[in-house]
Amino acid sequence: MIPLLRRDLMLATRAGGGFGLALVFFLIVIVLVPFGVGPETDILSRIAPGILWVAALLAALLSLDRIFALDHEDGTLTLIATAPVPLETVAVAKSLVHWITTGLPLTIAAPFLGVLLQLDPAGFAAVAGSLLLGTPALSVIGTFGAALTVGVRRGGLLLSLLVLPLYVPTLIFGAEVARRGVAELELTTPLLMLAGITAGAVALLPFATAAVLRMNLR
Amino acid sequence: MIPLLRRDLMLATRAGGGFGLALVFFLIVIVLVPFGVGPETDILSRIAPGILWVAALLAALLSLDRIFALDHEDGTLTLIATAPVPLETVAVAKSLVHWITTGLPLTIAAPFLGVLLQLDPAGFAAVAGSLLLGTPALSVIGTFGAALTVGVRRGGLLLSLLVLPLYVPTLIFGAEVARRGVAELELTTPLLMLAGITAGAVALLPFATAAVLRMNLR
Amino acid sequence: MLRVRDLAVARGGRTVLEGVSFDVNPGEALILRGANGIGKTTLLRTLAGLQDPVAGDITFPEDEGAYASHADAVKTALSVTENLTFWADIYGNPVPDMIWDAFDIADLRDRSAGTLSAGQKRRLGLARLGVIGRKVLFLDEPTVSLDGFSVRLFTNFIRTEHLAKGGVAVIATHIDLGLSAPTLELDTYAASDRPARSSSDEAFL
Amino acid sequence: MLRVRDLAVARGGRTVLEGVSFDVNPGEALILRGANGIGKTTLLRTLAGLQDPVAGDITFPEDEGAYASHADAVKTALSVTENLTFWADIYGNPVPDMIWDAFDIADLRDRSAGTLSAGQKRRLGLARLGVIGRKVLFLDEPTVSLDGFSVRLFTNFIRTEHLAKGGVAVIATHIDLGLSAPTLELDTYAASDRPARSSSDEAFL
Amino acid sequence: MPDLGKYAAEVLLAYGVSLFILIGIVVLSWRQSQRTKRDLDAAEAQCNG
Amino acid sequence: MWEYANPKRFMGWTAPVLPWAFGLSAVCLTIGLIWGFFFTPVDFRQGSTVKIIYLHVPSALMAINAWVMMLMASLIWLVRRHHVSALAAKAAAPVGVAMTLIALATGAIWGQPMWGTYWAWDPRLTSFLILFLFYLGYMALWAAIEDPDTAADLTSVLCIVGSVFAFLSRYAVNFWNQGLHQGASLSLDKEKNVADVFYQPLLFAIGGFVILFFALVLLRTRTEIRKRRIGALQRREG
Ligand code: HEM
Ligand SMILES: Nc1ncnc2c1ncn2[C@@H]1O[C@H](COP(=O)(O)OP(=O)(O)OP(=O)(O)O)[C@@H](O)[C@H]1O
Ligand SMILES: Nc1ncnc2c1ncn2[C@@H]1O[C@H](COP(=O)(O)OP(=O)(O)OP(=O)(O)O)[C@@H](O)[C@H]1O
Ligand SMILES: [Mg+2]
Ligand SMILES: [Mg+2]
Repeated sequence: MIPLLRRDLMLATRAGGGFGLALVFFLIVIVLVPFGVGPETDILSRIAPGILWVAALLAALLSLDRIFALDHEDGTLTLIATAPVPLETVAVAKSLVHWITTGLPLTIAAPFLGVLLQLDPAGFAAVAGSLLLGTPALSVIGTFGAALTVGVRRGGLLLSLLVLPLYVPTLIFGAEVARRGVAELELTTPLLMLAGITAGAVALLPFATAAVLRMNLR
Repeated sequence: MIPLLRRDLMLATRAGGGFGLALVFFLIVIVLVPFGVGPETDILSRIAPGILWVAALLAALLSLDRIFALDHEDGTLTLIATAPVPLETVAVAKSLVHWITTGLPLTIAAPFLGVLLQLDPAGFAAVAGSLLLGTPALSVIGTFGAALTVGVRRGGLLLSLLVLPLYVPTLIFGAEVARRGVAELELTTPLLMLAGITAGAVALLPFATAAVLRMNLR
Repeated sequence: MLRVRDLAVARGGRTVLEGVSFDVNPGEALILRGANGIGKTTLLRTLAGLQDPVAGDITFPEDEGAYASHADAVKTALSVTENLTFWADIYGNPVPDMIWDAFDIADLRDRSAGTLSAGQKRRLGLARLGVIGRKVLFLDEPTVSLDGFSVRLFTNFIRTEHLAKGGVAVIATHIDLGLSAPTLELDTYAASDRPARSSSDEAFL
Repeated sequence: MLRVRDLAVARGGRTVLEGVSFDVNPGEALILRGANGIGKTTLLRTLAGLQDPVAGDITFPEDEGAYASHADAVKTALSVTENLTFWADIYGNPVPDMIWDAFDIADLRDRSAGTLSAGQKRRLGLARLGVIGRKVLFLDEPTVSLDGFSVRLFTNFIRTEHLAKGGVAVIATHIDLGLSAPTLELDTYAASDRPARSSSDEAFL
Repeated sequence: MPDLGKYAAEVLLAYGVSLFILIGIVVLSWRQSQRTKRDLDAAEAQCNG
Repeated sequence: MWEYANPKRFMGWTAPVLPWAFGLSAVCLTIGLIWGFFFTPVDFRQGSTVKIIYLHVPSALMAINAWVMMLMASLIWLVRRHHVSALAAKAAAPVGVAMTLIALATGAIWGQPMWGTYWAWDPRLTSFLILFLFYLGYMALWAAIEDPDTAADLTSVLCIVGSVFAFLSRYAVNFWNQGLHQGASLSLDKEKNVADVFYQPLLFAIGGFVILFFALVLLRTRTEIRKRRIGALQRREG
């Protein structure tokens, strides 16, 4: 697991790696939205938590196809599959790297970019907290989707379609937590649901991912 | 030009091609936004034109890197560069295919997806019209950005960063036309500006694209 | 060490080879030959366990197989050393010092793999075999793009570092490697146009 | 037809070959040989006009050059026929009928190029040369992955369809093509450690 | 020290941030310059030696 | 005149100029900022926040001027292929980014007491955000291309095309936010700030920023030339 993690992080931080990609995409969405919907502060601040969540989700979605595709194309994945590393470990390592390169930086950046969207400072903690809790689920679910489409040439489209519905519950509860946090409402229920989704996904999906990888590499 | 167009369209419509990609991504954004910002009709319908434009722009942005990258990787681009076709023609053909596979379907789909965002039916024409007028500029500018980064391994990130600020004027005027159309306000000025940007970009940028390609293939 | 009995392999839903049987003892190699498209790649992938055989048995010590494909599995964004270290780490071995000279990549250690010439990249890809320490190698056209000198380097490596230490190798190639090893002509095993015997198609036949 | 004088070529900012001069007359071929990494690919790319020479002259009839690289430029999503038709259209020629037999791809016409074996794909890549109708060919290891039979097919094509019709070809290869043509050993032209003469570095030296 | 009134924090913060960035870019440029100068000297010594 | 742009000549004449430039800019900045900070009165409406102007306006000016300088250097490179001008453009970008950041940061900090928010989509602020993105893209492109000449070519074209679009953006942003009732209290109040008491130290501060900018660009260009020379030497070594 450690060598895989180290290599993937190395690749991600090299030029052309995925590290900045998610962050830049996040920034792009946040900057573009006011140009689209107009500069009115009240509207912007009202949609801010939702837009932050949607942008984070899109950023995660877009970086999914490089989870396995590059290793598949250059033949590395078949070699890893025949190496003495269980595919479950590979799945966990890949999810973890995806989270470190997308979920984590997005969580850290969200409050700062929230300023651009006139997010109420009272909501900073709720937005960041909900992202911190929710993004691991996005990474794990996304890794599963990436494993499903690994054999498909340029499967980006299919991948997005497959993963989108799987993302909906996380998005709903995550955005709900963020919005309630901003409005300073009671948020125990959505918070628990969000934590539950993340815990369940992290605990179980790597096995499904490994199974699917095995089928695809056969 | 014709063979290039035909081949690229053929590739785009095959499995894994880019044809559905932009449309699906557009759909995804539109579907996710209500989950994020909440289901209140008034808010949704107020941000609908802007979100449609932002989503269209993101969909265009994301399909940019396949404009040249695939041909570059498998060696086709160098062979095309030595073939009896001016690179300006290649630039135009690539832009056109990008528009046919993204701008055009998005324009057609926008009113339908607008329904999901509670877009006022009075604004259908304005939204579709502004997209029809503006998306060619997005394709041409994007092709220029793709040509700039063609030599960069996995330049997706760089490409987005370069193209984003270039997209701003188109987005502002496009979304302005759409919003004014929905609000049934006077929209001549932004409409003219949008048309001007598109006309200027279509007329001039292919030369810059070809020049940049030449520098990159040297 | 490697025992194959009555193997049939399929690609794209079609059985391409059938009735393939052979043994390879420790310290021996086997050269696979056959026209383009006969099924060498398919056979090697099956042997390496990357796809299931249509029929027949393959036996070799567990966790001892390794495969090298047409693709090099070289990460262009990493340096030569980083590429090799990754595989060494995955297999829990150190990178043996002899590898740098064995594949003549000592001068390239710190070069980014993306700047290598075709043959240099191939040498790096092959060097992986010396790092992972597996006994049963399945090699698909390992010498593509290599010049005569590098081919001899490779043959030498296989002979002295692998076979001499009790390993076995099955090598598909179109050229003469200069390795004294038995040759298996696959043309004689080409599956005739009989129905594919893929177990899942059978239900519909 | 092709005249090269005192050519120096660079890759990655470093001059790799210098002082290369040769002539190739119509109907003749020239074989380039040299160790991996000596600069064959770089030289061919320079000849084909894909990069600027550091020094020296290259002359051949305008719009007559064509290059074939390590990469096949085969679109895996298109069928074999579609791949060839594209190049024919780009060059404004029809696809000649002889091409199917010349490269033994008649049976593969309707196959998607993504399902071809390594050698079949290479044959398809080479078939492009018969479609574009260029007189001056620069070929970089054209026979990689090809079996003996296919190599002969290719040599035959070059001899009877290309050279016999007054074309010329410069071919980098590591194997014996069976083509009676002069050979240029590039090892003797390797740039010594003298200053790189890249025009833009000069300002800083 | 002048009386900055109720906006003291903002003014001081603005000056602090700006001076930080200014000094930062100067120091960065200077350090880079020294480093490349050293590297160049080394490279030239290697060339001649 | 062009001969001064030969790398060797450039290294020659900039060496003695450099300490003077840094010294002069330090003097101007010290005078301007100390005068402005300690010895100007407090504005009756903006309070002491008006003192931010001595950082805000000069940095905003230089952020734009740096881009203009890069544009000219790019044109010179494309037309006359003077290596120094390409490298000067490369050297100016990080300085421009620093200036943009100062303008954005001081503006944002100023915005909190004046407008009650750190950020508003005011046209000027928005244009600066876009300018910032242009700088980032420009620098990223330089960093991504390995061959120095190709990088110079591509960034030059980007700078030119980008300038056109930056102009368009400026106009677009003005248009976009115009009819959208940005409260009057939010508009930048010009009349108040051009009073002499504020004006004179401001001039010194601006002068200091201008000279500092040039000093930094010279220093950084020298660094880039040295880097390029190291690369050339290494390639010669093989
Ligand atoms: C992030 C926020 C801000 C940015 C990016 C910004 C940017 C600029 C720019 C580009 C200029 C033009 C310089 C020139 O043309 O001379 C300027 C000038 C100025 N800004 Fe800001 N600004 C920001 C916030 C503010 C705030 C909050 C205030 C105070 C209420 C303010 C007050 C001024 C003043 C007084 C000038 C001088 C106007 C003149 O006389 O030319 N700015 N700013
Ligand atoms: N998806 C597919 N559908 C149909 N046939 C296929 C498919 N994929 C491969 N084939 C065919 O299967 C056969 C075996 O291919 P394989 O790659 O094993 O050949 P090979 O012996 O390795 O050839 P080469 O020497 O060219 O690499 C080939 O004839 C190939 O065309
Ligand atoms: N970006 C780079 N930086 C430094 N050196 C490079 C770079 N790219 C290529 N090289 C080197 O340039 C030399 C020439 O490479 P080239 O690809 O022309 O060799 P080749 O003769 O075609 O070799 P092969 O037979 O392996 O294909 C090689 O030694 C290669 O390592
Ligand atoms: Mg094969
Ligand atoms: Mg080569």
